[in-house]
Amino acid sequence: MIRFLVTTIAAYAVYLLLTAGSGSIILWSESELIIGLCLAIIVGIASSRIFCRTGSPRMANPIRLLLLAVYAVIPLFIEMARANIDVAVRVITGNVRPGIVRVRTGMKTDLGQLILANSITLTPGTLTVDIDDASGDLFVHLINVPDDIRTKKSIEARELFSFFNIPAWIRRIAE
Amino acid sequence: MIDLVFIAIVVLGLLILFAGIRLAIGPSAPDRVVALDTINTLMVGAMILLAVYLGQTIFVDVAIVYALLSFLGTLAIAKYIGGEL
Amino acid sequence: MITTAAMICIGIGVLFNALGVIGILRFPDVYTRLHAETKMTTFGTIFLALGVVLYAGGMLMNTNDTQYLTLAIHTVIAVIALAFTNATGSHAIARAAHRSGQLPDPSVVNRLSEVKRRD
Amino acid sequence: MRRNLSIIIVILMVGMLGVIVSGISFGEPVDHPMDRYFIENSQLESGANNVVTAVLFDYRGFDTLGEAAVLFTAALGTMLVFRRRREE
Amino acid sequence: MIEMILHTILLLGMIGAAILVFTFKDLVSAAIAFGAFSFILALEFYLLQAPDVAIAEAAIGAGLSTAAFMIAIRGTSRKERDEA
Amino acid sequence: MQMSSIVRTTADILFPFILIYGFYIVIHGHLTPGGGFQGGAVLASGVLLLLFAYRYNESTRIVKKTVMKTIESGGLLLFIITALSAMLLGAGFFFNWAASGGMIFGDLVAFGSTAANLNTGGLIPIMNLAVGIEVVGAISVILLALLSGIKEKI
Amino acid sequence: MIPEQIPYIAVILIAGIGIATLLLKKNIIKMIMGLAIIEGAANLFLVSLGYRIGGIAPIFTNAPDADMVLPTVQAMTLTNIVIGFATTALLLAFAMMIYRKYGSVEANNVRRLRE
Repeated sequence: MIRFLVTTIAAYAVYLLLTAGSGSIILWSESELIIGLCLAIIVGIASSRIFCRTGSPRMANPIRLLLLAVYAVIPLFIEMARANIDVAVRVITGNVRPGIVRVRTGMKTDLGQLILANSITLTPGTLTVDIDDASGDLFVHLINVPDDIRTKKSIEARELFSFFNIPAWIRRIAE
Repeated sequence: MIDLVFIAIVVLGLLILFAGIRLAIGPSAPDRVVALDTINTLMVGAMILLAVYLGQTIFVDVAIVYALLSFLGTLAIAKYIGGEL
Repeated sequence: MITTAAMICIGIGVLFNALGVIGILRFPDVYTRLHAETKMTTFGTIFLALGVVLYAGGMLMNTNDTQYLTLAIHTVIAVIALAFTNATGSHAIARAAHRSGQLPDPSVVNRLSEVKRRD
Repeated sequence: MRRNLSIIIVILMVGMLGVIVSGISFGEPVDHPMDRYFIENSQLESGANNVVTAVLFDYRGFDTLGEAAVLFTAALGTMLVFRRRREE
Repeated sequence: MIEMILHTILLLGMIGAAILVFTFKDLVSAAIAFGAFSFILALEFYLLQAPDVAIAEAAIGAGLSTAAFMIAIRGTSRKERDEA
Repeated sequence: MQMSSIVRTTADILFPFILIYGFYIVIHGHLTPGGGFQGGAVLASGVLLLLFAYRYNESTRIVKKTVMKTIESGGLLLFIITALSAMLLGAGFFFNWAASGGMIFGDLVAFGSTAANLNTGGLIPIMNLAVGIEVVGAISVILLALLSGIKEKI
Repeated sequence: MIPEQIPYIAVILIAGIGIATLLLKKNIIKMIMGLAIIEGAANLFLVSLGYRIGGIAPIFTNAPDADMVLPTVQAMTLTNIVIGFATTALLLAFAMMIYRKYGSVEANNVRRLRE
């Protein structure tokens, strides 16, 4: 039941975002509100088992969603800008020393691993290649491997980022 | 303003052609998928700008369809190349 | 004023897109090309969308027409979907390339090949 | 021999297409009264802002019905090709 | 009239992608080139003021057709044999 | 023999949003670019995303071929019934009797450039919905049949 | 300097490439790809027949003030795309069946086996 409610509310929110500005009840017209609710209920019936596979309503907490939005705008964007300038310099000069290293994450949920992997892919000169299903370790392709990392067996996820402690943010959001 | 937007769109079109060079010469299949992904991303940007240039705001819906569904082709090809289909 | 800011954003976006395309033409192997593709074109498209959102905001303040609100919201949704699917798609390509036996060509360390292949 | 024949056929077909197409000018369509009627009356008669949808589902509904039948038949045919044999 | 520049660029890209479909011996590469062909065709439809057709081409031609080709190649063989 | 857990989680999260966007395209077919065919194709892409992200045995437990065939037949039946409903009122096949009638989807439209009003169009939104359901069923059946051709020995 | 009729020239060239793929290649999957290319060329030809320079899309929602392009060809093209996908999938199913029967999708081998 709680899974159905969460899925329906998420779908309804997206529908309202798509049709904003259509009428006079705040921003929406009457028929949009009614038909959107019907469609959201259909989507909730069809996909509630898939959207909330684990069954815990942890991500429905509005504070976590707000934190996710803040995380996407400030730390992720700044790290992205730094990584882009770094890669831009490498595109022009052309010196790369790539390699694949093993990164311990310590994430316990699938969602946390997803956000961390996508952040790693989008940010500092790194790219998630594979994931070890048993231990949850990520294999990360670095575009420039420093000397002190090369000899180590595996490194912590924190060492990949420069300005912010991204894994702590994600642990706060998703766990 | 609008003329400058048109120049940006033309530059994006030329970039699509340049990405096609990698599609043609890429030594292996994964290289070609990378070129296809680049073309998709550039095309979403070109579509958003074209909606402004043509003055019709409802055209942006097409860009959302692109951004969601180009993932599907990439996933299918990646699943085949990885030997998992 | 706001139009100038929008044009500057669009210019930055086109510049980053161009660098990304040069990157996929110049880099030596699949993984480094994926670096250029994923990061730079996604970042460039975010800036293009930022320019369009600024333009739509300016037009919304001038004319008070709700179609520009629709333009801004749909652009933001398109860019969020693009960033999300692009990151996951490039991970899928990299994994497939590694499973098909293509090793990173100039490489100083490779911890993944040392792991015994399961399945 | 056969290959040369194929190439000759390709060249002939491309030439025929070229002859057909060379009389049409791009950007100035033939002004048919049917299209003008659709554009002028679709909003009043069918209440739809999108003229393409009005043509598909109102003025030319039989075409859409045939198209749906073709799609149904294709799905049925694909299912029948890969059906599981009972006797083996 | 200035849009003719954009038309020219996109149509050149389409012809190039079609030639690539013709020349590739590897069927997976040919399917990738066919996906690129469909994508550029959809952008051309968008430019010709037909957004309905552009959505249909993007969803069906580029997404679903590529998937169907990949499944069919998996069900048959990958390499195209050289005709003797 | 399945994609990594990152891809699977992405498919799980993306699936309801693709569905709601497909329904948005279907139901706004008479106002914005879109309609039954395009929206049905988007919905079918969502189903295909699930089929690709999981192993074949798991995904066929979620998406069953008989269910999809039922959905497809129901969509075609709804389309024909909607078209036949005009004949009950004495008009021709496919006559749009509900347009501008004041009932459901029956608001009057002004001529020329207007803002979007969902409550117009008469029978067209219902037909859009019917065709969308039919297209998603048909494409899912086709792709499931193709997938079963490479997974099972006949 | 750019010829006026460049979409039509492109349609001719693309259709020619498609016909050449259909006639010269022996692999059945490649031939189906050629058929799909011809279909794309036909769609492009239909849509560009209805284009009017300076026209706008035939949708009245928030439309600027100008002439409209012709709507009927777009509706027919829409039908054609969906039917094209259905026939392509059916042909691919037949190709997979042929491979299972004969062990090859080359047209030469299949023909020799039949005789």
